[in-house]
Amino acid sequence: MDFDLTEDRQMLSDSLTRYLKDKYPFEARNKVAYAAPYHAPDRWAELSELGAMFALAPEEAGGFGGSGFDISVVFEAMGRALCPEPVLGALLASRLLSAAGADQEALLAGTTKYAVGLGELEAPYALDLIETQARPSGDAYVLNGRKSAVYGGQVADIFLIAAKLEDKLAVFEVSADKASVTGYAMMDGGGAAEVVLEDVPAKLLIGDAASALQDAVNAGIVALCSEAVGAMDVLQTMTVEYLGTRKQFGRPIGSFQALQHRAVDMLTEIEQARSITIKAASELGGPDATRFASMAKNLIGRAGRLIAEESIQMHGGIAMTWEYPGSHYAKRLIMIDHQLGDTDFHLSRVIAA
Amino acid sequence: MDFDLTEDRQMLSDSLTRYLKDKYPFEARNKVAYAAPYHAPDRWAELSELGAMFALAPEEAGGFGGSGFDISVVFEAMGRALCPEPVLGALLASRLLSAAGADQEALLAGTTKYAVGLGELEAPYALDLIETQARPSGDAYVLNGRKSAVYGGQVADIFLIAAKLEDKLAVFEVSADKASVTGYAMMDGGGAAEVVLEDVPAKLLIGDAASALQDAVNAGIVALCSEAVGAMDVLQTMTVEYLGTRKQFGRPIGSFQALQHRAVDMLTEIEQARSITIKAASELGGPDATRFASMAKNLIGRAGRLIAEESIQMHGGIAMTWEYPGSHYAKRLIMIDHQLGDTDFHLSRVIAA
Amino acid sequence: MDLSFSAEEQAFRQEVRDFFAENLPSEMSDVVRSGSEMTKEMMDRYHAILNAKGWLATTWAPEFGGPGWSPVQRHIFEEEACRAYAPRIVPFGLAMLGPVLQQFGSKEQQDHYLPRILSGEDWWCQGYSEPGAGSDLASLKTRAVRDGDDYVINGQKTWTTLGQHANMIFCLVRTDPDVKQQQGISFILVDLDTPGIEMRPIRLIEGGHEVNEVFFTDVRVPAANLVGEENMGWTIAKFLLTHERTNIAGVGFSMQSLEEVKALARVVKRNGKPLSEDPLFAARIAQVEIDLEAMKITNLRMLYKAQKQGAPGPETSILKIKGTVIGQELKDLARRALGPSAAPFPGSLEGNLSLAPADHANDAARYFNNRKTSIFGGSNEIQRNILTKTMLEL
Amino acid sequence: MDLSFSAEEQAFRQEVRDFFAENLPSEMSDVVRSGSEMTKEMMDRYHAILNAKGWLATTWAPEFGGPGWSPVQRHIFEEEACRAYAPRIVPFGLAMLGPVLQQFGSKEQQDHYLPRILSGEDWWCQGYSEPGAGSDLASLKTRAVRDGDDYVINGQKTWTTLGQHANMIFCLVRTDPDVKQQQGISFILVDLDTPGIEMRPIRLIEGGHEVNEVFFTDVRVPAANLVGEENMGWTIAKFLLTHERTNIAGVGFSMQSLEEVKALARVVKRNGKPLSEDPLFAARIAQVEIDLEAMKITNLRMLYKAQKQGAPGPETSILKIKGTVIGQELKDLARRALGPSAAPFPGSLEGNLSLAPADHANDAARYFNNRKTSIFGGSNEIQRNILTKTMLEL
Repeated sequence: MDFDLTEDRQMLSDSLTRYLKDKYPFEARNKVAYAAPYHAPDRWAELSELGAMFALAPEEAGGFGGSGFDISVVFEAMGRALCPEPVLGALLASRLLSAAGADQEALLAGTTKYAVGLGELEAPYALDLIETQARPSGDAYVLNGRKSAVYGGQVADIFLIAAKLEDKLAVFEVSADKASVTGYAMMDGGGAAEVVLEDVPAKLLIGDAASALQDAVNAGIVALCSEAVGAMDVLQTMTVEYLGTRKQFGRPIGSFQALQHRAVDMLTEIEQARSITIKAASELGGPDATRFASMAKNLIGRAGRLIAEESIQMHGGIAMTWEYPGSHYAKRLIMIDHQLGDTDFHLSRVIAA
Repeated sequence: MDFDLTEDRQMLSDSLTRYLKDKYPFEARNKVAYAAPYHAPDRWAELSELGAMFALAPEEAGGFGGSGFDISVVFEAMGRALCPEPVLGALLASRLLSAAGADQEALLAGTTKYAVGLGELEAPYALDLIETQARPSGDAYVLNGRKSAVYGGQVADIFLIAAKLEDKLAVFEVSADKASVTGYAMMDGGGAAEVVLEDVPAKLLIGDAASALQDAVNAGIVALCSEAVGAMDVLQTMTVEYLGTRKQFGRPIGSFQALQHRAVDMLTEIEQARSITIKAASELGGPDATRFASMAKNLIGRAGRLIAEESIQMHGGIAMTWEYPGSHYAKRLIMIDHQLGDTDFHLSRVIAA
Repeated sequence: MDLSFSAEEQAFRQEVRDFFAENLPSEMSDVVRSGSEMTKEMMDRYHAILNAKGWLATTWAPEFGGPGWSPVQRHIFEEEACRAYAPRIVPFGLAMLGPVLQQFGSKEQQDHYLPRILSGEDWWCQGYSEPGAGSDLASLKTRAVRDGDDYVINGQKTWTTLGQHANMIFCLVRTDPDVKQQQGISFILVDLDTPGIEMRPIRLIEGGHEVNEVFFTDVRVPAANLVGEENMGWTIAKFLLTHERTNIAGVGFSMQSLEEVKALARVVKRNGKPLSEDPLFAARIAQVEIDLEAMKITNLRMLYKAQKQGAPGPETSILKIKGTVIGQELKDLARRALGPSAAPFPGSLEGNLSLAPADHANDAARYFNNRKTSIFGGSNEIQRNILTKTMLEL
Repeated sequence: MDLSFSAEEQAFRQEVRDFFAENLPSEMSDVVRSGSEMTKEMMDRYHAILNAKGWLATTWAPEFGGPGWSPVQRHIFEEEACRAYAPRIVPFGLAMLGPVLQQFGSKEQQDHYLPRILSGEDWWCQGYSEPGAGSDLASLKTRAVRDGDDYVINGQKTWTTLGQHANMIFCLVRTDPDVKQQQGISFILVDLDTPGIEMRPIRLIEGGHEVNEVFFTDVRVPAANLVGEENMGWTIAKFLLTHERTNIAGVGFSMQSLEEVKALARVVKRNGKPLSEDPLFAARIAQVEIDLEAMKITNLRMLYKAQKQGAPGPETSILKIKGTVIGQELKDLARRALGPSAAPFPGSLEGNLSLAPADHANDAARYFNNRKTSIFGGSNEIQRNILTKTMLEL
């Protein structure tokens, strides 16, 4: 039993944290996060150089990580900085490319951007309800369907698309210029896209992809949970600092016991969130990965809402403003629940398991 | 719109409250509540004289009340005093006898005790799942089955039993000495019984009783909700008094803001509980009675738990003792959720409606 | 006990319902339904429609142009307005300053300002909060110093809602710094065209511009603009607070939200079925629906009591707390119901694809914006403090 | 990061598991399972079984008879004990006084008392709380006045758990009333047979007898019974508090409760189906199961930290708060699952009909009894105060 990071991971964590702090000061972050293309192309290359993407893939795939804890380190740092770069899309794609045994050097080096099309408007979270259809066409395939909320899709060069091939779920590679891509900024910054596929040529990557897709989602969940934990830590620190400095009625509002006890409850839930994320990370790739990913995402959904709402409430008006960094952390925590399955979806999966 | 009690109801409320305060001081109450027969036969007659039972039935049935608000007045007073007398059984029976147009003078006068067998071990709340069977036998019927948690059953002279007669739900009258009755004290005082029916002779009271039974349950729910509101009021008063007098760290614990705010939240939920009970009472007998009864019972279940648990927590150890009256109010509030459908059962019914 | 409305009240409800059906332009209810921002022009037009009917200043005395309604009638009007998806009346002149002037203003002030509020000539905003004086309003620092026939004002106000549309502002200012905080405050009317005033927008969490900061630098205001006596501002503020409490529970708005969430859950698909058939989501809706049913009665009970007593009591703080919690819960459910379709930042979607069903593209923004309701108008923490003192007497 | 136990630890777990399988009498696990009361005889017998194996005093140093386990081993032992439905060790002598004597006691005290704790000759109970000193323990008033070679004790203790079985009590008493509260307290050992002591039962909310009041009237105790120096009682109390914090999260007990609730939900019928298939109830179970999974890791993380630092830190208050909330939630679910079958007051059912499934007749009583966990050992409010000071530094 060991709850410390390995030296390598600690170094990666430190260098990413330093880099993001330096390159994404709050106002710069907001500028990048809300103006097309909703990320900073220069930063993307630098992140790759720092190893952020290489850490997501195992050695045999050309990376130097790929375990749940590697993913955690990268995304927790991103969460602390509210980094809007589309690393989630890269992670999902990397898992699928690894499963396919395909080359992913361009992905890890940051020279080709990948995004993954999973959810659809009427099946946002459940993989088994995907309706996008693939059919053979000559040597290759064509796809028809619409993929919704494709993270990083607004700047992707290549899409990996989950689609039905006869009665199986398969994964296809689609060149971005062949699809109809509608990008947008997300509520909490960063970009995504709707991807409409109408007789789009595609290359088969994985023919029977149900378990590879589930693994990618599980990895994505570990990433989002870790990001949430990073964001929670920062928001909690901000809130406690504010409680200690903001004065009303002649005393710091942090001297009021009702607020103190609520701040402690936030702290408690953050520790629980951290714990379940560690657990999900440790199980990633194993036989119980899906179950613990669902547990983690459910707990993160609940804790994220608590921390976001309580931090706004305890700050008062200031946290309702765009100018205050805390409001953006709160937004991120709420909106993470809209990605890769929400509180209720994952609770249902825990029940069904 | 008028939220005041009529003069008559106010008088009944006052006289019942005075009487119960006088005759059920706390220690006497506990003695009656936990020693067989779990009620005080003398008090029963006096309660009837005061009009407690007559208030439950309409004029055409020999009473002087019978509306939701009449029931509320009686049971709220009972709740304030934690009165263990089996008035709930009398109420349920009175509704059924009224529906049947049968004579109920002996019930209202307190000379014959009725109890109603509804729920069963495997169908504690849902009327449509009742499995007790009736079959014709000569001029009358015989019943087979087991009725669980028959309130007041430990001292009943006559049982009214809900049973299947072919494909319909019917109500039968059974003499208590014909059934196998196992009485017990309830966790929160007062008595109930398991009633086992093995070829027990019975008289048909209502042949197609589904709606009469639902009406009886709705009336019972109004009664239980009102009782809860009465108990909540007392427990809240006790808690606030304790907060004002108990000292720790050199000051009344009620000066600690964390406790103040929680006491306010209790207050808020009690007002909500009172409101939904008024609503359910006003709808009793009307087309939406079942829906609002379910809403009320759900809210009372949640509020009751909150008030019970918070009052214990804020009192600290003293509320964990048998000797302290507050602990018995807390028990009553929790155990009301086990009668005539709990929080989840009624939520499901609201959803299904 | 009788929960029904009288025949007269029911007839009144029908009259109001008919009025909205006939007179409310559908482009206005469309805007309300979709949660997008009202333009100033639209608000002015809506006010004019009500004013033409004599229903604009619902709390004013008849001699000043109010309809002379009872609290119950006002309640019915609010309910029907919500039912029709009518815009909210901009409250600063109509619901706040109007009653203040009627109670505390001079004849000249009443004659001059009240008609201009009704006609829409003046758009008022509120100068109460300051960066250092939020929950602790009495600690406000904006100074007004008497100089001849003028007051000279210096300081800063914040959270000034819709100030960008306003030409007038009423302010609480400190006129005596040497007495107990509450005793040195005055209530004064200021023309926003006066030199030395600068208004800056505050952008809110969800991106909208709804509130502002107002800076005062040597702003000269005629002493005649003082309302009531010098240093009686706190009395006026408390009076206004009581007035603000009508409709504090926001029951009508929550009923709107509930219907919207239910409709949304019927069209959104989850796990191959409408979300309304998902047992967990259905339970969430039912739970808040029950709380709202109770809140309707709690609201009426307190309305009834206020009508009997002449003024709402401290227990209306219960309405503020529970009313905002219910309203926020409903906005939360709408946001949740959308799943990933809640993601787009409003206005950023290139092209004409939509993710959310009609009228729901702003649901995430509305959720975030709505967090304000438990903060402003006396935060829920302040309400709990009030209830601790008044109802619990601790 | 590595969440797995080492091969040695896994082997140890198997050894413990085998031990319980072979040595724990089934009548003991039956009593634990059903939540009925343990007799003194049974507790003594259970202690003897562990003592024979050398596993009774898990926190004691080897020289005094402890097994020399690491915190992780102790954790594994606790988990396995719960898994086997073994009784809880009575902690007052073994987990509380033992370590105190080892740290602060004289050689004579160690030699005399420690073996008697292991052998069961002495059954200790605790004299800490007083009617006026609960959360504010330092305000205790029981006086001990030096008189020759004795102390003379007057006062009252309360919440003395299982005092009815004890022959010895350790007490915090006030030896100097003139200094700051915390500084005038001493820790003293008292034979309950000493004249002037009266023990009275306190009946608990659910009807059980588990705690007592102890009255001291001119009770003469040899000065040799003082532990440590006079007036160093508060230091000892704080030391003991830290020791009490091992296993404070109660994870093993909650895992027991979770399994019990799940099993119960499978046999109870609701709406024609097992309750486990009711979506709302299933959601309630899953929710707390998830919290418990997280709590397991939180517990291990703090255990790991304590092992590295040598002592648990203030963040263990998190374990107390969340651990009790989870445990209480599980007891609540068991109670709910029974519906009306939870109604009978234990022991009152005439005849031999049972309403609840086997082992669940006491579930309502257990729910009520369990409310104590968030009150005793420093209420959850006190834990929040501690965390405010230590972790939030507010």
